[in-house]
Amino acid sequence: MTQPNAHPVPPYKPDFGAEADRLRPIDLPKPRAAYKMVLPGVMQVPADTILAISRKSSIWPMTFGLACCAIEMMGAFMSNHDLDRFGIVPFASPRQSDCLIISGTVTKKMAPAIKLIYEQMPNPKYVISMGACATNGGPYTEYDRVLQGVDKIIPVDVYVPGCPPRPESLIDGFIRLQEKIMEEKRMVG
Amino acid sequence: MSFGDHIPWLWAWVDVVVRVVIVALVMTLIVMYLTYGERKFLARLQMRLGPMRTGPWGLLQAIADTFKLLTKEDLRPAQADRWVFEIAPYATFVPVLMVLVTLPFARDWGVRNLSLGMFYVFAALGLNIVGILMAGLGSGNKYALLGGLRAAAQMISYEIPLVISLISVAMIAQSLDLNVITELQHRRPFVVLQPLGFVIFFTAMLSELHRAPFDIPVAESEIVGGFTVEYSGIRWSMFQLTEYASMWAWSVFGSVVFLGGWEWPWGGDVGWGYQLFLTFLKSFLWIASVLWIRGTVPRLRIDQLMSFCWKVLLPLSLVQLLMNGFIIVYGWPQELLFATSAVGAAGLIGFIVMRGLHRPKTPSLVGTYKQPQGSSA
Amino acid sequence: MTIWPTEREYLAETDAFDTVDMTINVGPAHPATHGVFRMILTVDGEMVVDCEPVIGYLHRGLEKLTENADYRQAMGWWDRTDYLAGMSCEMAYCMAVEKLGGIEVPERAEYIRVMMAELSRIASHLIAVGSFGQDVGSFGTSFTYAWRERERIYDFFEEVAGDRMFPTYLRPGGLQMDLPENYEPRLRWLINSIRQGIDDLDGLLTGNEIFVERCRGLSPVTTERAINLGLTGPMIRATGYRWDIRRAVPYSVYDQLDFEIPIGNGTGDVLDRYLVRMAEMYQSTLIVEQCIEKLPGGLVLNPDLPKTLRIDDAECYIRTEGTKGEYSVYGMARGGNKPYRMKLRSPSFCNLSALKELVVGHYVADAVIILGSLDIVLGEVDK
Amino acid sequence: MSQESQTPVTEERPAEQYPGIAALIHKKLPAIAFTATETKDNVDLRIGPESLLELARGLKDTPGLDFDYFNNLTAVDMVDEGLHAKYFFASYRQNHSVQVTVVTVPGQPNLPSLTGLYAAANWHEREAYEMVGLVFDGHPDLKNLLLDEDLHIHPLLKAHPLVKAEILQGIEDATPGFKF
Repeated sequence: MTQPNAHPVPPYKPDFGAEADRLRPIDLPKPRAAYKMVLPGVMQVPADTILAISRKSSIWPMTFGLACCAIEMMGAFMSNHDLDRFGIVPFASPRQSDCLIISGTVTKKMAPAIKLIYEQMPNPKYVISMGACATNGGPYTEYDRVLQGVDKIIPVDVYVPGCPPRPESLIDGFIRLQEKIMEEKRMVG
Repeated sequence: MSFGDHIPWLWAWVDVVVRVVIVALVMTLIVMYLTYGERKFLARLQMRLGPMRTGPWGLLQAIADTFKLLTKEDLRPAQADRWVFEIAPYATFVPVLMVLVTLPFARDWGVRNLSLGMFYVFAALGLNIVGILMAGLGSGNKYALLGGLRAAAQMISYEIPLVISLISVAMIAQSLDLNVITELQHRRPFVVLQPLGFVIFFTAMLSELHRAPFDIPVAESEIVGGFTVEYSGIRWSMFQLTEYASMWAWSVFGSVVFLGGWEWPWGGDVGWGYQLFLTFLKSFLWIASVLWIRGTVPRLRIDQLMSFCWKVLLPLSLVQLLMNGFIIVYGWPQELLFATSAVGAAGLIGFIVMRGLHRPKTPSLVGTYKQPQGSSA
Repeated sequence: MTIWPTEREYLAETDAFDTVDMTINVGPAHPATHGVFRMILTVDGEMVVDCEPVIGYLHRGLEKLTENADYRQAMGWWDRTDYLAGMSCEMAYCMAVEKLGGIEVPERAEYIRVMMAELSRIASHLIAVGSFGQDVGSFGTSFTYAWRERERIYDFFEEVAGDRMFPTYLRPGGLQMDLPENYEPRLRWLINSIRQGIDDLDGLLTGNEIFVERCRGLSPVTTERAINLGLTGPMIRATGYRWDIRRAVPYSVYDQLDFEIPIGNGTGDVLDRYLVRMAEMYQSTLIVEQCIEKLPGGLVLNPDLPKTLRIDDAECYIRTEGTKGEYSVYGMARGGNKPYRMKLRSPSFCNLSALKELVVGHYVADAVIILGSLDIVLGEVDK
Repeated sequence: MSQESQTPVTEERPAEQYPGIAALIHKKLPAIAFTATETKDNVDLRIGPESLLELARGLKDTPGLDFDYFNNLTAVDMVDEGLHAKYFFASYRQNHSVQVTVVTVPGQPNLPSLTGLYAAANWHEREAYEMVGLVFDGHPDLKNLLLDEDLHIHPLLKAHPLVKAEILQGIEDATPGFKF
């Protein structure tokens, strides 16, 4: 019924539409705390320490699972590796959470949504890029629909290796984030 | 005899201010440790440890949360209209603080004892719907709109059985003054006389707090945060403060009206220390049961919730009111009060338990397996 | 205007009370959508009028990558499709490659594969039931109960195969390594603790009147409509039709095992799907026990496997009963060590395509529960 | 599949040319011409796009066959022979299944849509449309399913290139974005 190559196959011209400008990276606005402007310098240091300790011990991540790493993230919240011990409670709305765990593969269709969520979060905010997919595309590095790493669109604080990383390594990531908060206590308002 | 009359008028003002400050401090302390207590209690329900790392056994967790929320960036969404959005948290919080004025913690330990104490409590707690609606409609977010409307529908419709069940208690005590009601429960708490009233009050109070089975305005899994979805930092913590403060205020009010407050087991003749202990013990037991229910019971759908209120709670509370009227007017013995009310309570709880008893099962576990060709289409 | 209009006539004549339908975006980052799935609900008040599912947020190019990788390399992508039950996907892919290449699998490997697939089925159903309880509103308690058992299954996987979620324990032609010697006491203890976990969940959810009341009568589906929509797995068994690929088209060693196919009470509503999943978990524990007794000795990997697998001109279609439904793999090879085309018929993809019909006409709260009862996994839906 | 060019099938082709289920189908639907071959585990019928709708309706409605289950649709890019669409129908009552390969001419990838017969076919066809470029006439809303709306690429074509694995992060050479 079909004569081979009677009709030449039309050459394949991919057209990517308006995707390039949807994936612009976000530049971080410089936060400025009220008490930094009001209190004299000598009283700012203890205030920084107290606030950093309180910020460190109550990180509220957002319940936002992308792929297989989300299952390990849930595992970290459950009874065997309880993240609640560190005061880490998952919150559903970006307004109330101050840490965004990118747990899974970031595709180019999902990237604008992640940018939007990151912008909606109030300011002293942190990003944990969990798993190889979020860090640099993981096992899917050769497919062009997958964003090779979430740090191409939002600034990332802690990278957790593993595919999927064990709950213990996620907890280690949180501890590393807590140390980072203590180090940065002077800069972040 | 209210306890403010013998002081000249200047001192009365100072006295009130001091009492209000004490009550406010006690409330803040209790609310902070309620957030911590709830997380610990729910963690225990779910076989895990609650916050442990901030302070010994996580005791400083509440303080850490508060400080962190204080220093969050103050976000206000562009499409939210400014003043309604900013005043909403305070509009929900003020009624709760107003209620604390009349609650008697011990014989003379309330801020001011009003002769219309119970009526004042209804009025004040009816106000926080206004704040929730302002939050829902003001924050310009579809989820918040849905949450706000759901909250309004639920809280208004559940207030009626709540008020009627409290009126039936007031009929027995023949007065609306909370102190008088508590003193009358010297020998028997009113829960013995009015078990049905207690059950209706507890259910309606749960929906006033929008917790446990009635938490559709703040439904986590459906409309992300209900009316609190757009709030962040200090404003959101005001909503949390309101929620826990009203939970504590309701539990103290409930224990005063139904469980005898500071009076019931010999509270009258022992000193005020024992009375304070009684009030706090009963309110914390009440809160523990509310948290327990929150941990286990799933959420009702909005139409089930409405039909449960209008078709079950309201008629029962009206029947309760009628029976009280007959018994008190004709002067029948008090035991009859207990009998009729117990029948009502048994009917309501039995109706729910019976439906839960016959567990749905898949029929196929019993049957033997048949090959697909032979199986019915 | 009629003189004494009834309420319906009045509304029909005046458009004073016409309400505009509001569209709600249950967005890609929503706790109820189990991953990155977006539903655009058109809502009239609380009633869902129209629902348009949007998928593709996790499209990672499984088939394109498989076409450019060796037969054995593609294992890593294939068990990340249904990331709640890694081993049952590996089993389907390995069977496809073995069928294409005509590779024999020793009997012992078949039994161990069935054992691992059934344990992954239990683990996946535990998550399905646990997160379903959370969708209905029990604030995480049902989830932690389910997760306690799942952690124990993870521990067993870790002992046997090396990794918790994606052990790549299976190879085309058998297994990577044999079971450890004293695996049996631990496996029997695991089976008992799973049964204890199922009873706890049963008590927590099925015994709960509000849970049963909310799930009864939601989105009932008749068998004919389910077949036409392409629903498989617990969805079609809930409609009361006893259909399971492990029985209808027996593969591996399922024909030598004796187990029961639970079906729902015939209405096909959300409650039946939940009950079928609970019963299936129990059946899987029976299967694993039979596997322990019938486990033959011998090798675990086909000894004469070539270094690089070269298959020329073959086509196959493997139908297996995955955890969510019929997990089938179409394979085509045209020479060389790379498959020409491997297509996954993913059950979540087909069940999800029927979402619009299941959800319209219910409340917003029910739309979330119906989506939860479909038990979709986004890695499988978006391939 | 056998590669020799297909001569138009005539009625009097001997019976053994229809292995297994194909014989039953040919007996029930004599009007439709197809060539049946045996794949690893089920029978494959090769037809042109013009007789697909008729065959599908016949498979679904004739009492003896009742293939009421649309199992799967695989779109394969045979580079020089055009795009092939492989349908899989199964029957719940008779518990048998068949594979139908529709061979499209390289220039026009048009196929009739089966959404009228099977509701399940909707998403399968949309996915085949966006992955390989098969156009299904009569499909209610044929637009991208897994890719963005404004993307007009067909990833599963053999011509679509794979991206070279980029070892360097964007950070070293200070290019925040990335090149397509």
